[in-house]
Amino acid sequence: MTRFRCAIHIVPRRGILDPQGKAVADALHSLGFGAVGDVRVGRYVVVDTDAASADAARASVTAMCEKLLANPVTEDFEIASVEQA
Amino acid sequence: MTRFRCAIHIVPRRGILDPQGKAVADALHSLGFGAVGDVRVGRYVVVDTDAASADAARASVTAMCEKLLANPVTEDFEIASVEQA
Amino acid sequence: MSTPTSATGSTVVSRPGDPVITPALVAEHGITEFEYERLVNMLGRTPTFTEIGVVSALWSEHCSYKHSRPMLKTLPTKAPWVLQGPGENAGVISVGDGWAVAFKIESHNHPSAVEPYQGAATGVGGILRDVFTMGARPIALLNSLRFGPLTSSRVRWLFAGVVKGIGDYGNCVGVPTVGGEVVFDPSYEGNPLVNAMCVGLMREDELIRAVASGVGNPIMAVGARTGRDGIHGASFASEDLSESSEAKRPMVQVGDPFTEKLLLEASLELIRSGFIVAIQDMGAAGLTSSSAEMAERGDVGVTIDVTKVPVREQGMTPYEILLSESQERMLVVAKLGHEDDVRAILAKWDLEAAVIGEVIAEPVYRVTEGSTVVAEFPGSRLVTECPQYVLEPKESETLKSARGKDPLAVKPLDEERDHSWTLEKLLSSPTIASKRWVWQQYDSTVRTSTVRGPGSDAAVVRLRGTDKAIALCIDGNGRHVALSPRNGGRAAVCEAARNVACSGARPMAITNNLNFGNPKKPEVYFQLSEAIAGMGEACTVLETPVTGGNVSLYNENPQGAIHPTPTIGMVGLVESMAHVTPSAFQQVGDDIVLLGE
Amino acid sequence: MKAGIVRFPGSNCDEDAYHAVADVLGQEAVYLWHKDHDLQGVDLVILPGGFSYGDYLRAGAIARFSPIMQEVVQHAKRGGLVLGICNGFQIACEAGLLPGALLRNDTLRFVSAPVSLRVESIATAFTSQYHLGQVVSIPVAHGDGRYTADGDTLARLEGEGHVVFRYVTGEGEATTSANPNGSLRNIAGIVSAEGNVLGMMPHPERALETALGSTDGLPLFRSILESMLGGVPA
Ligand SMILES: Nc1ncnc2c1ncn2[C@@H]1O[C@H](COP(=O)(O)OP(=O)(O)O)[C@@H](O)[C@H]1O
Repeated sequence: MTRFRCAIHIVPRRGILDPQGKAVADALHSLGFGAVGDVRVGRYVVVDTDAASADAARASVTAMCEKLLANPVTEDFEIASVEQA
Repeated sequence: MTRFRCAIHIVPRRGILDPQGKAVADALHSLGFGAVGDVRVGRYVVVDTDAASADAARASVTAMCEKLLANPVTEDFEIASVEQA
Repeated sequence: MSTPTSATGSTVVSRPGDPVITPALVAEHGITEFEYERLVNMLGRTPTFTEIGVVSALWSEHCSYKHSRPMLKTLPTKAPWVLQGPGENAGVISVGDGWAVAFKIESHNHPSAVEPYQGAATGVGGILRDVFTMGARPIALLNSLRFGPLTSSRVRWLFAGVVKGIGDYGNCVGVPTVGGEVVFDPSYEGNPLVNAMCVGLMREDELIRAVASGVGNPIMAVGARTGRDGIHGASFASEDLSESSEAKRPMVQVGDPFTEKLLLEASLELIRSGFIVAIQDMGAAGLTSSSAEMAERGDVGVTIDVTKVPVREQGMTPYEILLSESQERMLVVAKLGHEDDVRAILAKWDLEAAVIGEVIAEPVYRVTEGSTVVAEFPGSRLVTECPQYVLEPKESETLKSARGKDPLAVKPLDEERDHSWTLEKLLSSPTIASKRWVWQQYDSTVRTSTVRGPGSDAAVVRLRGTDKAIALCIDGNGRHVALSPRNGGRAAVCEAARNVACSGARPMAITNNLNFGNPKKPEVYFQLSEAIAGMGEACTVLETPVTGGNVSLYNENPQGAIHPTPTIGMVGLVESMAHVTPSAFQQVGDDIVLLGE
Repeated sequence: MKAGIVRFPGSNCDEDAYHAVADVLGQEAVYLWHKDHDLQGVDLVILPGGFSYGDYLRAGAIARFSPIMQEVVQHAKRGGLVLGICNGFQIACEAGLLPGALLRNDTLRFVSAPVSLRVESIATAFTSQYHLGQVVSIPVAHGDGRYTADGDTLARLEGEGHVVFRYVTGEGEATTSANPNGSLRNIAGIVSAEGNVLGMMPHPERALETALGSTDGLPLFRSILESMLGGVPA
């Protein structure tokens, strides 16, 4: 078994209001970052897990996302990276 | 000017209590993901911004993190990617 | 490695890697030369680094009240209904029929200035623990806040963060925030004040005190694990805020209200189980102060092995473990033989409990790392021998002359002739304007007992199962105290009493938080002694004894000190629900009467 | 009637729900421990408000996996009544007992206030004692109450009369300013397709006694009683 560090992005699904993203964009504008367009705010989850291989770790983390980490009604997830820890 | 999509990871600083990460780790264990070790939960922010170059976009997003996006007392941030949008 | 022999007999070992004790290191710990000498005399040898840490915490202003205790002793503290006065985690009064109310106020000014959200949240967490460690179930929270003018973006950040921190913590634990006050004034710009008050309800016979007893009884650490958070919070709270406090900022404490809620339920269950003899919050200066204070109150010795303390991080030193201010932890003295019963109750609530030491007959306070003694003090002298200072008060000439001025000599503005202009100006001042933006973020109705919540003179919370209720309020007026400390001190108590009385209650007792500047300055010392005297006078006349409180000094920065701000938290008893009186106009056609002079 | 109130770690309106059933309604109430599998033969399951598991990750996300929830889901499948209040509504959605999800309030702030609700359906076991279109005052206290569902789900909820409560002004209009959290179509409460599971963000158990300012929650509990007794609503 090897320990893998898996990084996950969970983002509000397109079309769903993201008040946090909007608030951040507004705040950036008023701080003088006028070139900022859209901002989206999601979750970044880092899971350390033991697995036989990187593929096995990825499969296991995908299952975690489907079961618990992401809400299928409102969120999309993506496994950003799987690296040996 | 080109539009860049910049992805940012913001995580609770090491050593700082991360009650959310702990709750998720406990939940994953009881769901049968026994191989899970540490879990950290942070934020994933995607900022679209206009800039002259990727480097300029990165510099600007770094400034946003320092000024607003990350809490300097409790969080660390990392610019995960800067890509032409 | 040195091996000095202690006055208490053991060989106390300085750990490899510990810094050498130098005058600079001692000073950095906020220990004066005079205090250091006293310490060396007490020990009969040079202290170890670990011991310096312990003393810096216990002899800090925050834990020792070294500049205020002589004055606090003058306050009235007794009445037939007072079951527990100052000196415990919280004061307790009887409200009849076997019911008692525990209450206490606490400040988190310095932490909130650095990290408003977590600073305020952990302040609420601490005051909740002070109340439920008495055996009472928290039933209400209040808070008193002071900020600089909202025109500053930093102030707005502090204000929003503090309010959210208070709300998120109390809301999650499920204790309604029923009242409070917010004042904006330039004197608080660099030093915001965040005072939180908690009120709890219990049966009189469930009262438990934090007094260690029973030689051989195990000492247990309960709740969250210990990390490197907030090391030196207590001494940090006892110095002026400066640029360098940013740099030397202790690793900030993060609150976990979810764990707090579990700890609350587990602690009340433990207290009712009969398996423990004492319980205390590991608050400021964490394990050190909780264990030393419990031992001192019980007049027994304790020994603690830091390697038994459940930690969150690897490689923590005894110094770090002793001084950590990780939140949501308790120290428990269990009855010998009931360790597993204690563990079972904690496990039911998904929490941990570990035996970390024991009550001993030998009158020493001893800390070991495995079998090596790393700190040892002659028992209660560690607490009782903290020096106390009585200084020479002197009123500031500026304030004295300000008081002499005739307010009527100030020329009115032209606009003031238009009363509606004046009224609009007054009503739109943030200090006077509605605080709905604040209290809408606080769950004020959970526990279905809030009869009058935010928006009334005093909050009224019914005591379910009886026809009674309690009225609660928190009041203070820094500008008044600045101009006339004694009168201001009296007035704060009187205002609280009026608010409570108007709600249909008889004022019963107060808790108070003394927020002042640096007491070593004669002008500040003057304000402190006068304000306390004024408070005492009012409490005596109104028969509302002081059952506890908290002192927050050194609220200063290079721009100066805050207004001297005692805040009074008052509890009143409504004998019958029929007495509850609203503070709003009720009906068209009702007469309006002005009472008083 | 026998009601079971589930206690999750972090539940904090469990005692209020118990008080409502036992002391105000005078019915039998029991607590159901999250680690148990025993529903103790209750007729009604109440998923109370609070912050189960700290609401960490997402409100209700972790609680839905509690052992007791398996039994609650079975109970609902058998047609048993389930009332999810606030956090209980969030848990019911996460567990799939109700469609949609509850997201962070659009103001990004917790909101604690009395709100006006319009009763949109009285053809449920929970609302038979109200009048259709009645405007009632019941407190809300939540940070994550923005009801969201996809277009099809919304259309079905509306079309089949499963929207039970809507945030409105005192005059009964479903305006944006009357909406405390940005819920789609001002939705405050919905029932399942079978009508036996009600989820709502406002707290009816906090509106049962005059001393607390409103008794508008009483008809809700009386409706439940009525349906248990098999009576036809008057
Ligand atoms: N920080 C606060 N927390 C809770 N309630 C508050 C807070 N600040 C003000 N309130 C409530 O708002 C109401 C008005 O407060 P305030 O404007 O200070 O007026 P006053 O002290 O003159 O009654 C009071 O009922 C008080 O309980």
